[in-house]
Amino acid sequence: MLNNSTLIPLMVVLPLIMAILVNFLHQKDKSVKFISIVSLIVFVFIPVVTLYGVHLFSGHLRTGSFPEISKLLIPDVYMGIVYSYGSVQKILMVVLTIITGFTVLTVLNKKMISGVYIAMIFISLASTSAIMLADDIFNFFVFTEILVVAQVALVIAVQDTKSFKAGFKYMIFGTISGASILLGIALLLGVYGLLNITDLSNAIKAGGQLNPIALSAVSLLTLGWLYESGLFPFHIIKCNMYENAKPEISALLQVQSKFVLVAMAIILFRVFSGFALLKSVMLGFAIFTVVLGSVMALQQVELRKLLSFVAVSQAGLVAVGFGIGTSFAIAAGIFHAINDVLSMAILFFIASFVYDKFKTTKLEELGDGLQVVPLVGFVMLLATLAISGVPPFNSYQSEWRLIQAAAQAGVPELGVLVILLSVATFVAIIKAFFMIFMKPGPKVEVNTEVRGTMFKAIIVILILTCLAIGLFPNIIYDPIYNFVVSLGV
Amino acid sequence: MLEKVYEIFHEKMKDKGQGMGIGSALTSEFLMLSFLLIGAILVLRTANSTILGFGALIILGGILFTVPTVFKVEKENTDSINLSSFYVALTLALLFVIFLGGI
Amino acid sequence: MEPFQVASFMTAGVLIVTGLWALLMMDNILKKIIGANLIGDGANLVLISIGYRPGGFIPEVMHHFHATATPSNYSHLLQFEEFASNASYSLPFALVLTNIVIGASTLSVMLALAVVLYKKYHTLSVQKMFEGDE
Amino acid sequence: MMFDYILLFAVALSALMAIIQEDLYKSIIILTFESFSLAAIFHFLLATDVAAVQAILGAALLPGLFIVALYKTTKGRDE
Repeated sequence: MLNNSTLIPLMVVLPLIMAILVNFLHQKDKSVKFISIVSLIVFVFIPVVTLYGVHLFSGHLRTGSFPEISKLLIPDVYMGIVYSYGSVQKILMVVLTIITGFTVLTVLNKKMISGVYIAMIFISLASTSAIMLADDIFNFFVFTEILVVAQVALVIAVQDTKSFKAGFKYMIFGTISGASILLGIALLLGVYGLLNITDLSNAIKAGGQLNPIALSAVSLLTLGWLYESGLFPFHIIKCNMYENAKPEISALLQVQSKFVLVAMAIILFRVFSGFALLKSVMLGFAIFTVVLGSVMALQQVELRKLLSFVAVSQAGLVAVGFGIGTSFAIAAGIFHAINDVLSMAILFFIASFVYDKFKTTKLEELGDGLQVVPLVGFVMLLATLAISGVPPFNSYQSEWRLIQAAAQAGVPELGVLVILLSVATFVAIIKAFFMIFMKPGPKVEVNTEVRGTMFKAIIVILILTCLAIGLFPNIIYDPIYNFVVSLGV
Repeated sequence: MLEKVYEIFHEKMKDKGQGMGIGSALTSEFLMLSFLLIGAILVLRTANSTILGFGALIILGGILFTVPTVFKVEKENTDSINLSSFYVALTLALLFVIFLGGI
Repeated sequence: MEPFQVASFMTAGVLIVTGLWALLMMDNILKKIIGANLIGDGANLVLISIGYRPGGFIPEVMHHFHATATPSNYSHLLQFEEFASNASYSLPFALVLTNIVIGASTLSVMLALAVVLYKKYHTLSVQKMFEGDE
Repeated sequence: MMFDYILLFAVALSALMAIIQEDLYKSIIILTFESFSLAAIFHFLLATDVAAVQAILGAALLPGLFIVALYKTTKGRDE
């Protein structure tokens, strides 16, 4: 397993370098376009070819900890920052880079070529990859903060008052959650003297019962987790971010926040393995998010806001998988994160296309879209079926596994909850589908200049991916399950 | 019975959309009630402490008296920053109480 | 723990609680940002206090070592055990340096947003900005 | 040797004052004082490098940013 691969940090370093490069080429459109397309191909290529293993920064090996002097609980520790790369990281990285690529392609296609804008997308890509790869809890914290700033920059680029307000709110609560994550790390450092997650997990296992300071650290880190993944008290803030960004950026933002949810929940479970109360608390907040998100999604009359609430409630469903806490359920949760990210991305790309074509996303004013863009309407119908868990598609596989895991863990009520959520999602999105594509009497004019060949290609590729995962789920599910079992949480 | 419910919703949603809006509001009302029922069953079945059980029962009773719940949920989930701040402070306090107090 | 360490922890607690209060309860947008700054200061103070060792010396300023020393003439220098038992713990200091920079950048983004929001609404009150008509 | 304790007390007090103060200019000046005494405390806690960074940021960059923001916001109202 100890394979000191230099390709692993490149997944973080290369996007950062490219972001700086693109940032300097602000006015030169052609070179920005060329560099971003080339670097996107490289970004997708690197995670595929990298072997599993760990990377030790500056080659610091695991060494003895001098237990008599340092009073550490374990005999040997990592001396530097460590990045680890396993099967789950590989799958998540590939999905993340592909959807980032699609977003950048749509941004370039819309003639919005701005070096700074693409630089922010690259920085958010770099920080999300670092969050998923980092085996060091402080490195993780630093990149969550960078991610918040990059996401706010992407949202306020819309130059709309509502997006400024959403960005400001996101930053205000980001300060609270960032400080609480940092304080949690500080308390853990004070109690155990370690920052590496593997070492910390071993030390906490060796230390036995958690003392009150470590328990405060748990609650502070849990608050940070709720913010980063947009669960219960922060669901409105996250939803505001999604709805006020450009829809293709929302497609990227929801991928990032769901993957950060998965990464941080894995970190929490690894560090505090065997602490059952944490799982129950996560489950409680996840159920709250699912209920509020789906109920609010049904009320909306604006496509982007509706999709934002659906995205939030689906994030809650991923967290339900983590909250149940058996390895089967956690694997199902991670699998659902991947499936849901793909089908939500289709819906957000369709929202982006609708916004370009009809200049509005208010459901009242739209209508008769099926005559104008039949292909997009058909794909949206398929995506609706996919996200609400209808058999040939991918979400069916993960939701079925979630229900099974809930029944195995002795809480079959949660299975009913999953079914109700998928019904609510279906009703909410099929309403939007009807009002955009089938309702007679549109009140808006069609922008005939927008042909959207790029959008159509992207959504067709994504829906075919959804179908492929739905037909052959084990290609993705089995590595995830083995990884979760090897974590031993 | 259902006509009465429809009338109530019609009255409450005069300034918003009619027809399809009322349909989705009714759907979300039923969903909300079933979610609450499931949550109450879950808490009552798995909770070890009597405080949690009684709390769940009281909350369930309180909510059943405030039907229709959807409008109240919508009022609590606006974009307001003060309301979000209140819920964040509440969550922070709740997390400390749960983890340090150990319900 | 040393009394000075306890006192700094308590000060950090005061800073964090004050900042949180300002961030959640204050109406003025600049006061909210000041509160965010105070929370960051409090977290930094907690981290620095962890590394403190009463009567120890600063690990970066060790007069016994000099740049041209080779391993052969380490013998008359400070012993490793003496260094390990006297120097303050310098890992938290590195963390705080990172956090100060992050905090400053976050703060500047928030101030820029506050200025932009002021230009739209001509008020500093968050209540009027966020609860007003769209 | 009471000086460091007095500084700690001053930090806590000035943080409270900066929040309570009505006049925003005064509040920023008090905040600068808080940052600078925090840098001194970092020095007493044996972290000289952090103290240097905090002194530069807290005494020069941070009040500068705040003053610019305040200038931009209150000037707009007067005109």
